[in-house]
Amino acid sequence: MSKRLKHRLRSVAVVAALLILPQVVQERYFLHIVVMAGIYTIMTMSWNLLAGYSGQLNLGHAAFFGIGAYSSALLAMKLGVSPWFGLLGGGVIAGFFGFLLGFPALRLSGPYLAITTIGFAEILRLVAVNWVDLTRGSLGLSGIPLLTPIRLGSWGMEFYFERDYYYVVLAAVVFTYFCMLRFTHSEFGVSLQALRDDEQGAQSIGIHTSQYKLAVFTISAFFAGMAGGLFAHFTRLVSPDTMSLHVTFDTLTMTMIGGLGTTAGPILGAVLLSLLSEWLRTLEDFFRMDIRLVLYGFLLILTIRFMREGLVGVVRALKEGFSSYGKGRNAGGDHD
Amino acid sequence: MAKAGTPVAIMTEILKIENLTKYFGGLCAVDSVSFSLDEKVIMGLIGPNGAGKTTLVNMISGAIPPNHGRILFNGTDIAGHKAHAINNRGIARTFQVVRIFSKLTALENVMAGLVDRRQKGPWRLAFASLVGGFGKQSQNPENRAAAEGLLELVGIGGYRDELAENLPYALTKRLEIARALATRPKLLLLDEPSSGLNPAELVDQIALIREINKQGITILIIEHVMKVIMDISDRLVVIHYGKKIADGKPEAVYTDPNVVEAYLGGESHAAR
Amino acid sequence: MLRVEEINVTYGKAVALMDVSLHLERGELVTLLGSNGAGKSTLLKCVSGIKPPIKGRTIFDGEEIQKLPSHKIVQRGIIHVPEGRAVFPDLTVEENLRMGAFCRKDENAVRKDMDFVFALLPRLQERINQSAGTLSGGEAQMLAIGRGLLAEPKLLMLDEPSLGLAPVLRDNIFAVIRQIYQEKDITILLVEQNARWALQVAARGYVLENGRIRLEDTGEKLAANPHVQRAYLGY
Amino acid sequence: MESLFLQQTLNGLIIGSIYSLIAIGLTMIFGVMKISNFAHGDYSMVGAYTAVFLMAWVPGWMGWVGSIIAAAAVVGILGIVTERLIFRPLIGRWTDIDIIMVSIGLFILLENLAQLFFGATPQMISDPFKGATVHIGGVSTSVLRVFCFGFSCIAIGALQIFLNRSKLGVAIRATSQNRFAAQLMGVDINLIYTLTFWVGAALAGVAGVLYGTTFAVHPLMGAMPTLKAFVVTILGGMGNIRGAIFGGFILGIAESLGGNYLAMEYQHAIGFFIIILVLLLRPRGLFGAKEGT
Repeated sequence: MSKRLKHRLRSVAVVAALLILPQVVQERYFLHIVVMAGIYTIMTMSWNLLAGYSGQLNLGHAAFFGIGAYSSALLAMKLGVSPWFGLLGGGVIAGFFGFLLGFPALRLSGPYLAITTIGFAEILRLVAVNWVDLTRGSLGLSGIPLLTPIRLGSWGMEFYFERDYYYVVLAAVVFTYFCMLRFTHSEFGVSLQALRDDEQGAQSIGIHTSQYKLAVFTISAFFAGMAGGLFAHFTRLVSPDTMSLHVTFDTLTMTMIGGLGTTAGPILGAVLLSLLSEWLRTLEDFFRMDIRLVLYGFLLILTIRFMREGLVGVVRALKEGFSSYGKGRNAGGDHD
Repeated sequence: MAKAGTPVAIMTEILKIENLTKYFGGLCAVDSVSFSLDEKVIMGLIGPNGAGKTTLVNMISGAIPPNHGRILFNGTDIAGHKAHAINNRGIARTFQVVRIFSKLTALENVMAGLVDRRQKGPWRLAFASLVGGFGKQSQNPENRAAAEGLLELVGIGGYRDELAENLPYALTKRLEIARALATRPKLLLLDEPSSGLNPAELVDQIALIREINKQGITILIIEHVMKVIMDISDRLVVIHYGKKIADGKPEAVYTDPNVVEAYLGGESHAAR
Repeated sequence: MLRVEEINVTYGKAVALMDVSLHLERGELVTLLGSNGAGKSTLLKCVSGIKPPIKGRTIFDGEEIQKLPSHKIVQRGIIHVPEGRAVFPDLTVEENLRMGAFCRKDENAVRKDMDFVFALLPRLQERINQSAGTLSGGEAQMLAIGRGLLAEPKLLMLDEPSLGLAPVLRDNIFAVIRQIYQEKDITILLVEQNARWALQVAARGYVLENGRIRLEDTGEKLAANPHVQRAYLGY
Repeated sequence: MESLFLQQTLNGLIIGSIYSLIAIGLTMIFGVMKISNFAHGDYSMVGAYTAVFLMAWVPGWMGWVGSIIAAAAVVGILGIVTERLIFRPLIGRWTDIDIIMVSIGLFILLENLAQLFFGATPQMISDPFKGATVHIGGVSTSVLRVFCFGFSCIAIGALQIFLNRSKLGVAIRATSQNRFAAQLMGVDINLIYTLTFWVGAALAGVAGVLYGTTFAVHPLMGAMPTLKAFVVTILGGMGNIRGAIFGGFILGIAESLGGNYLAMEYQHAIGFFIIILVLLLRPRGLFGAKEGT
């Protein structure tokens, strides 16, 4: 019981620290980066559910991000839907596309699935470039409305500054984290991992693997779409680049370096790499070049070569080294 | 699930195979095999390497569809049904080369089998995981206790929190049996449960199979280790080149000239 | 000629071979019996360098070879004809045979051996330009054996040459093996599920069970051994 | 109208020959080592930059031909280095995800290293034939393109001869069909790995010069050839070299005609449309290889 209490206390401490962060650091540029890191965290967590827990190598994740961003923006701009519902709408529409992309996954795996998903994202990106009436082509949509103010009696909140978005994104990250935790630590999650580890074995114990694949594609896409919606209303500019291969590659690099198939890995990866790359940007004058992505590639290779479970695996190994009492797994953010 | 025919005698037929046939390319791996299996019996399926035994089990469990023939399980034809659907009807299996979930713990492997999949699809499970109370769903007390019980039954209770990939080979075979049992089967198909086990482990394995049978589960077992098969089978079916060549009590089958011929070889069939 | 000394081989955690020792003298035909999964194929893979042992030695012509890569072992004349007719399906019959002679330089000697193989297995000559994937099971097995012969083996290891073949074809293969043994200066290690035939043709035999050598004797005595008679029903 | 059709078909053939050249290496590497290398197009990028630098020294057609040879050499070495340092250590423990991820890591690395060293501005390889064109029966094309086509066909033909006639070539094919059996024939498998990467990368390097002469050279140019090569490879069946040759021409012509008659904007997506359709109908590609051995 005391262990549980300790755990709770730690969680409360982390949440409290996150809540007062914008009050302590008020620099807008820094907060901008933190908000973007939060948006990426949702991307990495959702990709991790798909690739890490159910073994479906989706290399078109940026498509869901872009669909969410465009949908949310267009719902607000063309139909005047409140951005708050737009976020949800973006997620739902992305989820629908995720469901569609799930179908090829029923028959394909490995490189075949990887290329099909890339193709899916590329086709959608070209649609976004060419459907000028709707998307304004490669210029992108600009002037996307801000999130509308919330009023509850006398208390109210408006969304002008990074600080305000920080809280929205924080809430979204916590919500996503909570959902992912629940998904992965339930009968649902065990079934997904079963199908990842051995599809035939999973079918032999009655798991309808096709339905699970469709479900997990849909769910994962929903969250990625929501991240896209947040991105749209935060940056107020959505271009076809949101669907480019590089968004997917950033997402997967962060996840892999943090630790694929772990709860804490995607968060760790997204936050650390976002901060790291900003720090590197400040060093750009010193190096006279942008070595950020070079480092990404290098780290990704090193991760797969030397630390299969990413930073989470390293932390876990260190912990076990200290206590020399390992339960075998479940490190990071797992609750017991 | 319709009950088969009318329950005349004490023995009811749980599985009936009729003219089951499977081709791979031009090769006829299983050639019009028929047999039936009564409830609560242990039936051995033997035959030389490459005779088509695993193919037969693969068809019964739905891993591959047959080309011809019927598979009646409790009176329903399940030939060509998908593997998961067949499992939901009450047939579980193990594999010649173990197919455990390597990144899950032993306990989680079994719990994956315990989920009541007849009632709950992925959407329902996903939704339930979100709205359920705090704490881990996968560790709800009832399921957990049942899973622990199954691990105890197969004798690996001490390894419940170990990742399946870290288990010694002999124990992964047992884990697979526990996982199959978790789906509450009426018929259990065991594909070479003793391969790669040493003599001591073999004895334990026989005891385990008997124990499972005592709980009222019908067993169809493919086995190469003769000691095991002669010890535990109530009945033997022998397959050779995809055809059934003998069927009956182990002692009778054992001395059947056809069977001796198939195994020891010598003069070719053509000569006989 | 070949001496295997107390080798252990594992696949991950599963132990496939435990302290296995055996030996073959020059010109002998020795058979290896054992049930499915007893470790026969693993033993051959171990000798041919595909799956090196974690412990123990294999000595060929007086030299330790267990640490050599497979291509070096092939160059010394140990040729392993794998089970399941592992031919190259998209290469022609001729290309398959030429692959057998991959390590050889002397083109004339290869020609001669090619002729020997065609004389032995005329079906292959008929299908010389056909791709191996279109051959029947028996023909593919013939091709695998012929390909092995082209490597100029001193020691030929045959893994289940009759596996999955119909009786007539099986007898055919047996006749071919007998002929090779009689006509070539060759040592053969034969893994065969047809125990009766294998024990007839072999001077000596080993019985491998659960990764250990259980029995070792002359072919005749093994054939008369009650354990062998009993156990190899379940073979 | 008919001449337009011919014109587009010709353009398709020319670009298709370059696609084939890139895809052959990718499919060979997949066949022999089961590696899906997402950095394959970057070999072309490096090849193209080799030409940019060499032709700054030696302009004209001598520089161009020299670049093609130099690209084969430089990129061949790069291929060997990446195989040794990045891919080989993963042998024995790789999963599809590992391989794809590590090659994506290599892709990101090479792309951005190029950006560092060569700058982001696109560069041109100057046309060694100074824009000369040829006309054949109502169809016209640049001399440059004719030479590109010629070089591709020569390279593809040379490779075919190597794979069909030489001992090592046959060994490469044998290894990709059954690695275990090839080892038992005395094939040094590590040598074959190195050789395959060397040849595959060198071909991509040569293709890079041709591709870069036709389009522009910039650090991010590798992504497109990678994707095209994957489309071609899947069309032809992964590991199937002859399939890759046909696949390249099919894709080139389909893009050229489809771009003209259907929708120019979606020209680069045509390949994806095709493979999504193909994969849904035949999960192993048009000339699909049988399940692995």
